[in-house]
Amino acid sequence: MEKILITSPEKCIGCGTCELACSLAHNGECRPAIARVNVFRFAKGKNVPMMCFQCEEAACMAVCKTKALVRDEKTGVVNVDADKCIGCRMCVMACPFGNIAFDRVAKVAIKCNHCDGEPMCAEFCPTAAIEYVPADTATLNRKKEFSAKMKQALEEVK
Amino acid sequence: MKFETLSELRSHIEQLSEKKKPGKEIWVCGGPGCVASGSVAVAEEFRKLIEKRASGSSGSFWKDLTVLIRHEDGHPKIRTGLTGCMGPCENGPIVHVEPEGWYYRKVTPEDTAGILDSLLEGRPYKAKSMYGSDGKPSEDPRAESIPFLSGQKKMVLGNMSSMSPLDLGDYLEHGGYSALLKALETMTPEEVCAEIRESGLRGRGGGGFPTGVKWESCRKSPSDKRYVLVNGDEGDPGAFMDRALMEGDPFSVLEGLTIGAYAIGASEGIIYVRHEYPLAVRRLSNAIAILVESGLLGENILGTGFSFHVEICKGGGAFVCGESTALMTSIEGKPGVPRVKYIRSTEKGLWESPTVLNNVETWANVPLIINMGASAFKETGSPNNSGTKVFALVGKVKNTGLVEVPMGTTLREIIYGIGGGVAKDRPFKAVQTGGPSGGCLPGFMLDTPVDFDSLDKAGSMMGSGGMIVMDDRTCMVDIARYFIDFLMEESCGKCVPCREGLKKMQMLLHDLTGGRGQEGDTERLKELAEGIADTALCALGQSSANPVLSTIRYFYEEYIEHERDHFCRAGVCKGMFHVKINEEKCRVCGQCAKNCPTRTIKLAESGKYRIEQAGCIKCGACIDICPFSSVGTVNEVSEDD
Amino acid sequence: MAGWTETILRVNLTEGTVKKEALDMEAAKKYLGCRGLGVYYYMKEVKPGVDPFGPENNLIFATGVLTGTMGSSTGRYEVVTRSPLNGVLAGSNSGGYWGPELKYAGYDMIIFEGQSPRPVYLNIYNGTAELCDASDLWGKNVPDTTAALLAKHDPDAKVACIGPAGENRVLFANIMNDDHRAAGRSGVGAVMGSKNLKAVVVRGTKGVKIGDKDKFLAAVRESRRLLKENAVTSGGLPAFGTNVLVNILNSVGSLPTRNFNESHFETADKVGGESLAATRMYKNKACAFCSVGCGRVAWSEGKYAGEGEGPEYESVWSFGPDCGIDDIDAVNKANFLCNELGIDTITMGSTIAAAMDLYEMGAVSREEAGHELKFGNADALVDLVEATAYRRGFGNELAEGSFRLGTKYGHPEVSMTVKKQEMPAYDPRGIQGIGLNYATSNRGGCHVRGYTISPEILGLPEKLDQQSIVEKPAWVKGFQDLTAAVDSAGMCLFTTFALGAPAIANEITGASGTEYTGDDVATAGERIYNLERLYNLKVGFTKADDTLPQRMYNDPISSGPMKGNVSRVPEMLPHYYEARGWDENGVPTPEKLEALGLQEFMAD
Amino acid sequence: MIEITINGTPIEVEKGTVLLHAAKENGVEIPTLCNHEGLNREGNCRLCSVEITENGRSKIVASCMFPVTRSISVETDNERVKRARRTVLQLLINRNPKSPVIQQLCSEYGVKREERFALEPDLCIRCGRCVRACETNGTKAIELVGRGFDRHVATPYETESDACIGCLSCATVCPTGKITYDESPGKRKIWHKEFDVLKCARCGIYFATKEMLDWAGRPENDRAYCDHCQKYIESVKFLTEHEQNK
Repeated sequence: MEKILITSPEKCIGCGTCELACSLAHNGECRPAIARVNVFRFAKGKNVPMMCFQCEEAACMAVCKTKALVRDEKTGVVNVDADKCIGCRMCVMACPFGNIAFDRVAKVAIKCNHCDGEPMCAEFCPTAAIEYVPADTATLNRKKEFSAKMKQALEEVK
Repeated sequence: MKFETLSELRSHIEQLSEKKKPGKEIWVCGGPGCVASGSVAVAEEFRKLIEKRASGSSGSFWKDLTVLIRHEDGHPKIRTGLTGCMGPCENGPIVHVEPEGWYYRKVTPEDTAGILDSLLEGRPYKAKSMYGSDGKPSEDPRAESIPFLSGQKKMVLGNMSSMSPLDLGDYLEHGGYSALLKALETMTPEEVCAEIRESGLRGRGGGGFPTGVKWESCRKSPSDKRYVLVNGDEGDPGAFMDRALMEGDPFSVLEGLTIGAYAIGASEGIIYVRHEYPLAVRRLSNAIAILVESGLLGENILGTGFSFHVEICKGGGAFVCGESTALMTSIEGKPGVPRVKYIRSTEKGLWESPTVLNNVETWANVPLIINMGASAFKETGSPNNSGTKVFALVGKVKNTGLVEVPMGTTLREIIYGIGGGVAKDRPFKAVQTGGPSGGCLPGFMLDTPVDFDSLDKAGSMMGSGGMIVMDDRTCMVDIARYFIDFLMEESCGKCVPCREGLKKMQMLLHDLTGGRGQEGDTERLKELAEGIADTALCALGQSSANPVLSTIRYFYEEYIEHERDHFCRAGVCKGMFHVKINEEKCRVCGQCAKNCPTRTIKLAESGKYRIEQAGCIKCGACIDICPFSSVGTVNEVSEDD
Repeated sequence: MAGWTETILRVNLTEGTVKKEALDMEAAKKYLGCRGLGVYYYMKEVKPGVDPFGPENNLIFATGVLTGTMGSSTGRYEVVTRSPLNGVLAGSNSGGYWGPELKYAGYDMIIFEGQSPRPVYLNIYNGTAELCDASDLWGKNVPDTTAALLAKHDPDAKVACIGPAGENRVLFANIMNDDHRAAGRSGVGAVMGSKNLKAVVVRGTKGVKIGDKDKFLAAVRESRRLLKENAVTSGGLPAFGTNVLVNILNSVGSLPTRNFNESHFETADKVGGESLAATRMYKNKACAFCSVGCGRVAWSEGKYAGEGEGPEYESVWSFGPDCGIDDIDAVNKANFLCNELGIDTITMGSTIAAAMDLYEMGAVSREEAGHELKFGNADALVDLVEATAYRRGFGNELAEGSFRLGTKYGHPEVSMTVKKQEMPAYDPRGIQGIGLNYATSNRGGCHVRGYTISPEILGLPEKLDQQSIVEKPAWVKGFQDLTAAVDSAGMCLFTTFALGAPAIANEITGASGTEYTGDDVATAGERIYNLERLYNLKVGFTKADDTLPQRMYNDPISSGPMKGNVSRVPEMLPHYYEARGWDENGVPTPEKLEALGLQEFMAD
Repeated sequence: MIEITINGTPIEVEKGTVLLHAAKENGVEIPTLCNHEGLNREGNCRLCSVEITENGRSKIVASCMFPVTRSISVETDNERVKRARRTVLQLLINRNPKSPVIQQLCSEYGVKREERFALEPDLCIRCGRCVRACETNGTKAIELVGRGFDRHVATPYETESDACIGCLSCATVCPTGKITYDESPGKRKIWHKEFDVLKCARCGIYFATKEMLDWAGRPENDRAYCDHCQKYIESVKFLTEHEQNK
């Protein structure tokens, strides 16, 4: 069954371990600035972990001319084929959520890929604020709610 | 007139063949060589003359002098006009008289009245007869007794000396479009392909790939759209075979192309012509317009449902555009740069569609084959190399010009038979075939039959038909340098081996010919050339090493002399030789002294001529002028020289 | 070596210069970072006994090998300088996010030298580091300073700064980072203030290289498992914070109350962690990369309304039981104020408690104090915190700490200090081991340099009798050494509830790619501890200073479970020296120093 | 599937797979400079040359271009192949001595720059990756101009091109580091053209040219933030929504 990453901001204590787990998994170093997941910390102890929604209609994919962004139909994840990325950064320009970035050193677009099925952020999250769960109706709805809100908010801005 | 149906065309052709040829025909060669030597003025003079003598006529005269001048009112009927290239360019302007078959050389307007009179009187005009086998104006000016012409077998060029390239009627009179008629009426496309395959026709552009196989594979490639292309991007220096065909017999090329389109199922054809051939473009455009008007091109040709359109694409004249993939990219509107070709064009060619690209001469062979049948066609030529090949015979040969010979004719037969031997009877040194990326073959290879396989084996290639004869005053290292310089200019620069490799070869060759050769340079050059041959992207790049490899192969000693001794025996490379008179051979004729621009050749105490080395500028005039070959090059001269 | 950026920044405030230097990798390997590395660099570069407020005193911000890595609770850095409060070589450790950010900017350490002629702050953005004018920030409290700097620079930057207390050289002013985390003790903020250095802003987008990813991940997984399985690190601390200890310590009769006059506070529960969590807490919060999340995001209400983080157990204790106050809002408020103004809560509360003691005995008048400074006066507490930061009125006396206060008013015995620094929230009469730790701690009264509460009260890793003294010297030494190593590596001390030296060694090995065993880690800790001791000896501390306030020996606990007990430090001290391999005067023997690789620091 | 052998090991590959990929999938690395998986393949550098044998006849082919359609045997590292690569590298190092990637390859293949044939040092190897990247991106601001030895990458008329959006993909895909650009706060200069680089309204980094955002179709009113800060803004929006829903 397809699995998804869902976040529960109310559980997040803002430790940022997910950022390091992410950068360590993908880049072999501890570097929040290159993590695909980020935690934003606010007053009154509110924290929001953010990562790619693997949008159904992904703006990044749509704008990629080299097919470097490809959806894995089995997992639903939009993967970056680093070999195909030419560094035009159009995906970065296109993503309305800021969930894809460009690694200037590796010269490649970077985004969450669920660590190929073993997402380190979820594994190391001490409070289960990030969970990797089967995409059943309930979790999908939660995810949709989350991203729908985002989209809605975004629409308002536009 | 417009032919609406097959039967209309058939009956027209049948009518023509029943009709007797009317009267006399005076054809003036309109090939570029002859035009350059004044053939247009000759043709003009003939026209005026006939006009004057014809009673009260005006006829219709085309303003363009390159068109046929026809006058049918007078008696006897005399037609005159300009044709395509007749071949013996060296001797132009050439005039050819039918039905007698007489050929005249170096005709001037002053000769026209004489020729016309002699024709009416039924005798040859001997003053301008072509040379016979004895090298003197022939008593009998018929082609058969003129070695240059009799040694040839004109099949593709067959009609060119006796018809106007502008007139479809002329072409039809000479059997034109009977092949298309035959194909459309009696053959399926598959049968056409099979016939071509059976004929053994191989690509005349140089590759020698079996044309029929190419067609069949294209036909089999699934696609809605297929293309037939004509490669008219003739770029080899000194080659003009295709130009001659396009200018002189455009209808045959178009008929062949139309048959090809029918055979492979193409509805579009493109003729790619370099823009340096404006006349070819004009002739082809004219022909296409006429054919469209006549219903032989366009929608639903002759009511068969077969539609075919032809366009002309003018190339920028880059040598590399003759390479098939580069040609296609160029047609697509991109810079003419080759593509890697592991998938054949017959599967993915122009615009990614199956495409057959054949050279001009190949297309012109097609109607012949369909007309005569594969087995008859195969009777000409040698095994696996059927038919004829047209060559541009140039260089240090007595008779230069356009020649067509059966495949398998030896180099010797061409150079000594048709060409009359090395100019000024100097020693033969090499013949270069295949254009810039061909190779140079030495004297002992003169009996090599000229066909695809033999030339390949000898380390040269057929190419599109260039043939350059060289004598002992040709430095083979310098020749390699010349060709590499040419290729260096013409390399598209896409792949590393060709772009950078030619540069390095050039540096090496310039060092060798500039007296800066170093030990091992010949080996270095050979290794590099082999590397380039292995790794370059396109056929052009891969063969760019050929001039170097074949000269090293057959003239190794000369390379070593350049490398080790800084000596050029041919006396070409500046500062790499001294000139010396062999006193034993000297007959004291004084020619050398007379022609020496610096007056440094003096009669010595020995009674023979001697060159004062201090004043010699090594211009080589004495070498060339000495009738006894007593002046030659040496590497070193002693004090007393 | 992986784990390190191998670069340090040296800032000369007198000259206004900033330059990069290579990190001494031999030292880094030997001293692990933070506290150890800072101490090493300080001792190599600064002669003993300089004026803490003079330009010759260096102020070092150091990170450790694990800081900023995915090791356990690795958000730590240490400030090392000579303490103005008591003259020791101070090391003050803090969490939050600032330390890792410094490493991400590409630096392991910053050394500030000299004294700036005018207020400045250091702004670091990866490779760029520059001193900027801070005159408009001077006088601002911590949140205002931080907000102003983040508005001016990258909002994702991290800020460490001083508040008015540091500017005014309050002897126990701290350095605050990320608004709420403190390098709290020993008055390091006052040193920063004396240098006219208001803040250090850091933004880093680089990373920390990991030597052996697989090994490291294996070690981290194992550590996280241990932390998860541990009741303190996965239960008590996340739920109630350090404040979980109020009721525990009270129940074991060792919660110092009313300036150590008592050891049991009747209404302690009102200010305990459970009450805080139930009534005044938004949420718990973690420092960088910490799975524990002991931080509190809390508020206070009524006339003491406020918002902020904490309070920690020590702060609750110092403002609550130690001052005889059970008003959670007052306690919270005092704590928030300390964070905003940049004051160490332990010394602050304890100094006010001493003042109350003085007041109660009549040594300080109402006029002098400006308040009816009885135990339990919450208004006075809150007012005096602010007065201290600005050295206003009686606050100016309080700003010198309880030792100087007591001395000034003729009653040095009211100062509950060791080496002039206030003891924290565990009564050494009730818990013997912690007393020995206080007495021997290199920075004076301090619990976090050898937290024997873990075995003595919490039973981790095993339960010790809190009154027994037999095994305590060895435990104190062990805890002090391990703590030195943990502090130095850049981990949080709280991980040691669950992790021992081998687990820590495994993390360091994975991160650095260099093999460390548990023994290596312990030895490094011991080396660091001895080096600090050497400094203190050089500046004149002696065996006589390894002691507790006389009240601990002379006044038995008056009530509660530990009633009648006094501290037995004098009995334990010789055994402690022995366990440390020191001579009878508490001086490390040459053999010991040689064994620890400290020859270069042997006495001249 | 077609069975071929690579260096003697039989493997099965899907028909049409180019040799370079077939080799890579089977753990055989072949060096290449001009190949980029995201771009059309052109086979310009010839470094990926391998030897194929079919019906007893051998030839060198560019593995990046050669599709497997028949059963063949392939040698990726024999003497002839090495010689071919050395030929290519020798020519490259003579002209491109300062490129680290060329230096690296040359040292692997034992090739040294020949002083006698040394050409004016140039980092560009005319592999055309930049041009293909630009073309793929649809911008077509640069092209390979000039023939033969003079072939080089340039904008039309060697002046600033309207088509260039300053996305830097040309520089990104350049294997030798030839393509550089100047970047100063708020400005980017590449291919004779100077761009204004937009500043993130939150963190202040300069993150993209207006032209890049235009090209990607980013709405005009949604361009204030860099990707990271956009993420932050989204989290703020989430919180705001969350509060309101409460």
